[in-house]
Amino acid sequence: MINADFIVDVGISHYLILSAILFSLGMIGVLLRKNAIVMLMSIELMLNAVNLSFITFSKYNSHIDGQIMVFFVMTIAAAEAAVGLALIVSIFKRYKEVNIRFFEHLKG
Amino acid sequence: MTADAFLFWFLALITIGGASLVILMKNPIYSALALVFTMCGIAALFVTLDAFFVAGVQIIVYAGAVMVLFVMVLMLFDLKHEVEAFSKGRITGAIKLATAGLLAGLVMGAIFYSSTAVDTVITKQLAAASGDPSKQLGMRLFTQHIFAFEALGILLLVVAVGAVALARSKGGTHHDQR
Amino acid sequence: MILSTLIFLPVLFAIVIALWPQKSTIRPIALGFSIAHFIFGLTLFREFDPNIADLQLVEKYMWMERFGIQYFLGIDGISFWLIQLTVFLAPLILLASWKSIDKNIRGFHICFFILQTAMLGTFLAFDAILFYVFWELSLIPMYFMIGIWGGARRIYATLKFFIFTMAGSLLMLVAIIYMMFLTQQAFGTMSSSLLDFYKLSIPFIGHEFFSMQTLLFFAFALAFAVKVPLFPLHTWLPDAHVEAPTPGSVVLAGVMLKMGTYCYLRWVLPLFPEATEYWAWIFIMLGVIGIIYGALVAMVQPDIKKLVAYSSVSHMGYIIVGIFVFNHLSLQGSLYQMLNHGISTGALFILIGMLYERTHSREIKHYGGLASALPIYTIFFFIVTFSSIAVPLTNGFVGEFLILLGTYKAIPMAAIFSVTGVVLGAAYMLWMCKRVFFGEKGPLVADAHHPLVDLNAREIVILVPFVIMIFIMGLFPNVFLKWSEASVDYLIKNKANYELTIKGAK
Amino acid sequence: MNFTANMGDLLLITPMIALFIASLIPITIKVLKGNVEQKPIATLAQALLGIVAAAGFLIVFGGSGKTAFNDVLIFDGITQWMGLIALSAAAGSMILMYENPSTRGVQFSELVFLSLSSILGMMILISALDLLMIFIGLELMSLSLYLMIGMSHEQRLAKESAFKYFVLGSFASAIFLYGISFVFGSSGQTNILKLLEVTMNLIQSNQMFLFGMILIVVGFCFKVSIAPFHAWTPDVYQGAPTPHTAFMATAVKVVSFAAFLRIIATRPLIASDNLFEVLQWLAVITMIVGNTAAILQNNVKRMLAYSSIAHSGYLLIGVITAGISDNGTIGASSVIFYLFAYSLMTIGSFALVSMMEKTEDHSLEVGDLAGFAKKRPILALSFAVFMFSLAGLPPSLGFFSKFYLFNAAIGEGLIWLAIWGVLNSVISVYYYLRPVVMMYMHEGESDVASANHFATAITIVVTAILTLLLGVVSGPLLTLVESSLI
Amino acid sequence: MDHTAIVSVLFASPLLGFLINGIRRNHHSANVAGAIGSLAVFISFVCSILLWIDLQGMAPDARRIHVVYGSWMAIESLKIDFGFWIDQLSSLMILIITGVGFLIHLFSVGYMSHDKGVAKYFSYLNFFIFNMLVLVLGDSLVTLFVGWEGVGLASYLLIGFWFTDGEKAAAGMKAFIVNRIGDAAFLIGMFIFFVSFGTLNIQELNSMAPTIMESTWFGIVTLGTLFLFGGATGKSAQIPLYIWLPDAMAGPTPVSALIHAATMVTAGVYMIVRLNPLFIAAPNTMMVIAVIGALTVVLAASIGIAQNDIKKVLAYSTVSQLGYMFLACGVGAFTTAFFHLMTHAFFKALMFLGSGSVIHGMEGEQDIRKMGGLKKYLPWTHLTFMMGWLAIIGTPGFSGFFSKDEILWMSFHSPRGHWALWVLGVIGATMTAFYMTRLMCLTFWGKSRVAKTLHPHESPATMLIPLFVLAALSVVGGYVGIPHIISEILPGHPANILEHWFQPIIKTVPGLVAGDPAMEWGLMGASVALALISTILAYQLYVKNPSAIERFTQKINPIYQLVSKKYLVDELYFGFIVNPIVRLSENLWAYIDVRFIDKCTYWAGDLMKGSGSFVRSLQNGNLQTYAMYIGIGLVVALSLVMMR
Repeated sequence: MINADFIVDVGISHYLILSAILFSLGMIGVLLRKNAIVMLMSIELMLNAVNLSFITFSKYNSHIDGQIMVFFVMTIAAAEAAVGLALIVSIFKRYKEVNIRFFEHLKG
Repeated sequence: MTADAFLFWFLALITIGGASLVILMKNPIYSALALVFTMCGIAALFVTLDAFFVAGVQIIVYAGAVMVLFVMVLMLFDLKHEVEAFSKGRITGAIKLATAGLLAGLVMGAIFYSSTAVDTVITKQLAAASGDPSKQLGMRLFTQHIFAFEALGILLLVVAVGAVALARSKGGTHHDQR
Repeated sequence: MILSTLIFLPVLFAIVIALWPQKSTIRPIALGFSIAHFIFGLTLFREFDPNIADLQLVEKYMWMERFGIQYFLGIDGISFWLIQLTVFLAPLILLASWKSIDKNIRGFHICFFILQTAMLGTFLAFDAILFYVFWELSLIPMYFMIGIWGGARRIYATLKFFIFTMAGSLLMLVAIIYMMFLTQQAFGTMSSSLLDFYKLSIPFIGHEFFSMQTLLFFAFALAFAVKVPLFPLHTWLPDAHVEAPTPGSVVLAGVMLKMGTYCYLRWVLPLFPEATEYWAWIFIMLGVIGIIYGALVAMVQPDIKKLVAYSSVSHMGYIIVGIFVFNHLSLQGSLYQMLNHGISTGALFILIGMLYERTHSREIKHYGGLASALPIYTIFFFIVTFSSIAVPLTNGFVGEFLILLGTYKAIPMAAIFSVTGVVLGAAYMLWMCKRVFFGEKGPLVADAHHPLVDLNAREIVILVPFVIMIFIMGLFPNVFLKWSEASVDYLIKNKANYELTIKGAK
Repeated sequence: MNFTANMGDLLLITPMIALFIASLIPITIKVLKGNVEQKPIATLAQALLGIVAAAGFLIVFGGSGKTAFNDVLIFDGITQWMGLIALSAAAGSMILMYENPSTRGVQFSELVFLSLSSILGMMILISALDLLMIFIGLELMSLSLYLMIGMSHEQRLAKESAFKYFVLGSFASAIFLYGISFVFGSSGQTNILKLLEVTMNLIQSNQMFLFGMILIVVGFCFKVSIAPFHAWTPDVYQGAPTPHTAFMATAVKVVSFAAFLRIIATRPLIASDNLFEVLQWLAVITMIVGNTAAILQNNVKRMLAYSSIAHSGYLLIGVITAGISDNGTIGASSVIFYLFAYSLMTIGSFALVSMMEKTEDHSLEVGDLAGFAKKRPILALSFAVFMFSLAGLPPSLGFFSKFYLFNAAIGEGLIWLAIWGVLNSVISVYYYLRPVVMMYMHEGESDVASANHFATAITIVVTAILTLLLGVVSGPLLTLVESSLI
Repeated sequence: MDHTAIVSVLFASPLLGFLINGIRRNHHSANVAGAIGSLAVFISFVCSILLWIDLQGMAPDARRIHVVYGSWMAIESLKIDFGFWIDQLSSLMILIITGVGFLIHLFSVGYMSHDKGVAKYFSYLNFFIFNMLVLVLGDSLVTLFVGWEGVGLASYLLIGFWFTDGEKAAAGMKAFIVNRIGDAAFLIGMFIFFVSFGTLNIQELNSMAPTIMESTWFGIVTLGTLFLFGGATGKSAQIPLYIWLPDAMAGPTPVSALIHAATMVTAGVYMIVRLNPLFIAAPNTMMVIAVIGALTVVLAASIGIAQNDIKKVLAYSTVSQLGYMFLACGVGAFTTAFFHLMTHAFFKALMFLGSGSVIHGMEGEQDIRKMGGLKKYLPWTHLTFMMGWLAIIGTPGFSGFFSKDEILWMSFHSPRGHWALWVLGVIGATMTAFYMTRLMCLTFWGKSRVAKTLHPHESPATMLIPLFVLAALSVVGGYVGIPHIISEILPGHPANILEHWFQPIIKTVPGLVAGDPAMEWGLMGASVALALISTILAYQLYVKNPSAIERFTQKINPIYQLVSKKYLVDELYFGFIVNPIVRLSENLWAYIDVRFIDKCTYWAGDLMKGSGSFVRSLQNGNLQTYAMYIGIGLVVALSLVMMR
């Protein structure tokens, strides 16, 4: 699989695989990092991976809608980040802590 | 190796490296910085995909605004005492890694299996409409997607008002509001 | 409109009672209502024609057009007496509750009347969904009756009762829906009318369990088996009876158990003739086991009420055997036994309730020598006991005799095993009577501080109708059997493709 | 492609416009009054007025089957009915917000603004015909919700639940978006109508498209809390202020199911047998998870949360039915009806929970209900009606809605799902009866909170009466729903 | 008066007596209650006589009165009427019942005069008479069964009359339950006949009885009659169900006389005689009946030897005598069986009443070891009791002699008989003579062992009159059925009236031929001689030489103990049947109900709760775990869909 052609002929698959890897890395971040802020960053990472995938498809479909999607996604991602950070700030004020290990009062 | 290919591999390296650092760095500030790298890399990748406008927005919105917000908050908290970065549990950790890995694997599998189909899609499509992609984007945005655009505006309004309200709420940053 | 009125009058009563301003007059008002209801029920004797097997006094309106669900009521010989039983017991039950229910009287009467509606509806509904609604509705007031006015372990008992019976009947809902689609296939329009169900011919492959008719058969049969209750699904019954207040026990034993056996006759046998025939042995076997098992276990119960509860298992076993043997004698016997059981077990529960009101104990070992302390009570108790153990010239004998005779006709071994129930029945009842009424005075009876008071006028008024019915039904069974004769005859003769016609609709 | 916003389109979106305007009124007044709250009752009235107006517009203009704004929005039967259900549920929840200790008073205008924005998001979601619009609607609804929960006067659990909801919600959004990207990539479309034309081929031949669809489905499964994507539900429902829980359990669930239905009911998807098989198993697992976990709960809200998960399982049966039937109307109408019934019962139940919360951080345990029937017979009876109805006992609305759902499922041959459904109903009886047992069969001194809860009480009684009586006359209602879907 | 009216009065008067005494039981004096009760039975007696006279006036083949009050049950082919059938057999039977019944009522007036519940007592007795009449007159097996159970019920009530004594109540219960076992068999017998013959009417059954013999064991008639006989063993206290009768002596003594000696216990015999054509058609059944009868004779007689309670002795004697009746039935001598039934009714009622008089005089003492020499105190009782004694031991010329001798002869001579049956019968007769003499000796003769404080006194006239009447009947009652060979040597050759009377309705066993008179005389002589020897032996042992018997019992103590403890049959029954059933029931309850079925439901509940707590443990509050579930769900769903 890994051969010269694979390295030289960069095509849609490469971009998609890259985006998949980024998405998975983001997912790992969400799953494993304890710091709530880093978790938010990981989510941003996942959204970026999605953006990359959109742009790739947009390019190969020659369809501008992909870019429009990305435009929207970015905006919403920014909004999400704002909301998330606002929440984290208010939580930090209450708990003095952003380690999600301490947010386990609701369970069972 | 063509320049395109080289550029791709180089940027791929940066983004994957940056992303890895985001999730590996113990100090959240470093993570944030790594994320900035990743985002810039992705913006560059956008450029390789001829999406110049979006690439610009990516830099401005993400690497600029959003990351600044993150760093601001991090600075605000001034967290020093975080000793462990990762949640405990070997088994769950392994499962989590395996899950993410499997997901990536599945995506790759799907991509490989459907590469022919993707190719047909690509060939089938007409060449991009001539003209400035940014203009084209703008046209599309304000005709086809005008409603979405308006909705997005409302969303931003909501987030703005909401974030303020949250901050002023009980337990928020302004205790005096009680 | 007579049937609708019969069914929904109690709801009206319940509403009136809910809004009645004075708490003190609720009891007499409710009693008056129930007597009025009973008298209204008597009009059926005029309106109902016992000489034809048709469905009578039909009320049929489209309820939900989309699914062909109708508001469809009717009465025939099979349900006739059960209706009468239901309305007959009501005033007696309310009288019996006069002293034993001492909290939340309003709520109790509301529950009671809604229960009446549900039970009557179950007996009269001829539309599957309407039937199911009434069938399940009957659980709720009973649940409250046991749970609010019951004994110490009432919550356990009431939950057990509720979950057992509900678990049984839910598969029936699936089966009903499935049959509605079968009607759609067969007749083009969906319908949940029982008469349309009767017209279906559901494919049956004997040796395959997973054939359509067999599965539908079991889905229905299970629901009713829990209610009856058939061994081994009976364990809710003793608990429910022991914890239920007297009126609850009487309704439960008197009418609610009959819903199960009635529905076998109304829903299972005519709908799934082949499956019934093929699988009847299971039910006959379980019925026989129930007869013997119920009697044996009843024998060793330390609690009088539990003893009577297990005796119900035994008695209901006879009814099941009679139904699944499926010949004329046994079916008539089963119908008769349903009434008998309603009356004699109902009376037993009322009697036990009266005793409990006096001593607050149902432990057999606390008693002894009661006969000399409460002579009138003893006389009534013994008359009812003899009815329960089927001494000739009481009602119990006629039912058991007909069932056993019919059973012997079809399956001699089943009858021979069932007959042991006759012996064991005498054994557990008389042994209990011996320990409670005879011998040395037990601790509760001899208690000088609380001398026992014999029955008062109210209690005698409650019991006399039971005793009268016991003897009337024992001496003149023909009077009763006549009303169900045509329907049973028709059912037997047309068992392969049973269809009911509506009177006057030919 | 060439687009101009014409009057017709604007008429169609009048409900949204009404909501938007209504959402701005209280907050504007607050701003104009110099950051001073007007009387909460006025705020509530303005909000309810907006909702009523939206409902009115929806009745008048919606339901015609017309599309708007170049086919990104559609106003058909699903939109209309689901919209009405969501709006009424939201109105009910807002009445609760008005009187609940953790939401009333300070910042009520902001809360109303956010709620109405959330409802606006819902309106977009149910009428969206474009994956992008679905996403935006979803985000608008969710972001408002996160903020609403975060604003609760209760400081500990509400913040935690808001954060959990936020992180998991964003996580699911990312997955959802990823799915959209694949669908877009393999078909070149995001519009559902246009997707329909190509789906049949793609789903057979193109793994990527199927992949994308699964990711989208998973995104929805998260929103409607299908196991194993349900884990947020109990925590968030418990931690959030009760009115918000009611809001989430009813309105949010209704609109999420509406959008889910729209996606699934694009029949070509059945070309993938496996997808439907997986969905069926998800339904079964969800029912089991919801019901078994609910048995052990002592917190009423948490119990209701698990029960809500279980109901999602039942609803998924209906959604699957709609997906595989030749005309999806039977399944869809049964889902709509079920959602209607479920919303009614749930609003009522949460209203009672809300009434019994003495302070903002008081959480209601089942044991706290002991002896309630003696103190408040009518409220207790209403709650019992809700419980029996949720358990699916006739003659309540809950029974009939379950009947329609199972009827539809059996009609499409999904008998085994129906059997699972009824078996789970048995399990559910156990925990639904526990509060009833407590209220009626235990001695106790429980009572509603002393504060004035008039509006909430009215809500409870009205929903209880409707729950009890609507079932019996629900036949024509269902026919009406069904006829509007064709 | 037409027959319906007479029959109505016949039934109505004991029923009314029952109701009046029952309802007004607290408002009567003892004498009024006794008068009402006795009068009621007397009226019935008069009616019986009237009916009998009416029958006399009819042609011998048409002597039947059928009274139908209406239909009881009529379903499909099952048609049961409230119909009553009076013919030679039943008319005679009701004469015995009402006649002896009346005497016993009369006796009771005196005997029960001191009891509080005397009105209740008389109401029960009347209830019994009513049911007995139903039993006897019923024209179908079901009607017969009504009476059959009714008398059992009355017996239950009367045995447990003094219910404050737990043992007495237990005895009543035992009687009813043991009877119920028989009744269950009876029911099955009925079912068999109904299913094969389509009717339960006795006359129809008799007329349908096959003329050919059924030689198999599993023929319809054989099985049916065997089950009916099973019913009879319960009611008439035969092996294996005789155990209730000795306990039944717990009731008042007149009750023992009426129910447990004269009438109810003979119902089984009556039923077999009634259905004689059916039984004749089943030789195997008859063989079983004969064998069981003969065995019961010996077994009960042997137990009787070692009993010390005056009533127990009489009770075992009753069982033994009933055995004779069944022996007679079994060998096809139905007339003789009925003859013995009648004579037994007289002398056993007499002896029970006599014992009642003794107990009355001894103020409740029943142990014969504490009596002796009562002749002095109770002369009239002694005299009448002696008549009974002479009759039961078969003194020639007394009633018992005729009937018993006929049975023994038939058991030897009949084609269904066997010499072994005769031997058993004779052994029984010998033992009877022994224990009856022993009873006489210990009670009336010899030295007095009465406690010093006790002053035995003779009974009042109301009690003595019945004794006289019954004594007279015991003496002369046998002359209605004088055997042929005896009548030949008697002056005037009196005919066997009974045989003649029954001739139209009682069939004879096919193959019965006239016997050899010499043989008959020889056997008769042998049995009488043996009885005489044992009488003398008993007299010697118990009056002349009491120490010898003590030494003798010492020597064979284990056997003596065994016999005096009734061969431990009760213990065996309890040990091997009753207790195991009770234990089984307890285990069924404990294991099947509580530990299995309930446990299963709990398991189901626990399964639910277990899976619930599993789900709860998954819900650990950590949002990353939740995200992991989403990831896992996603991956699994993807894999399932993609990897097909």
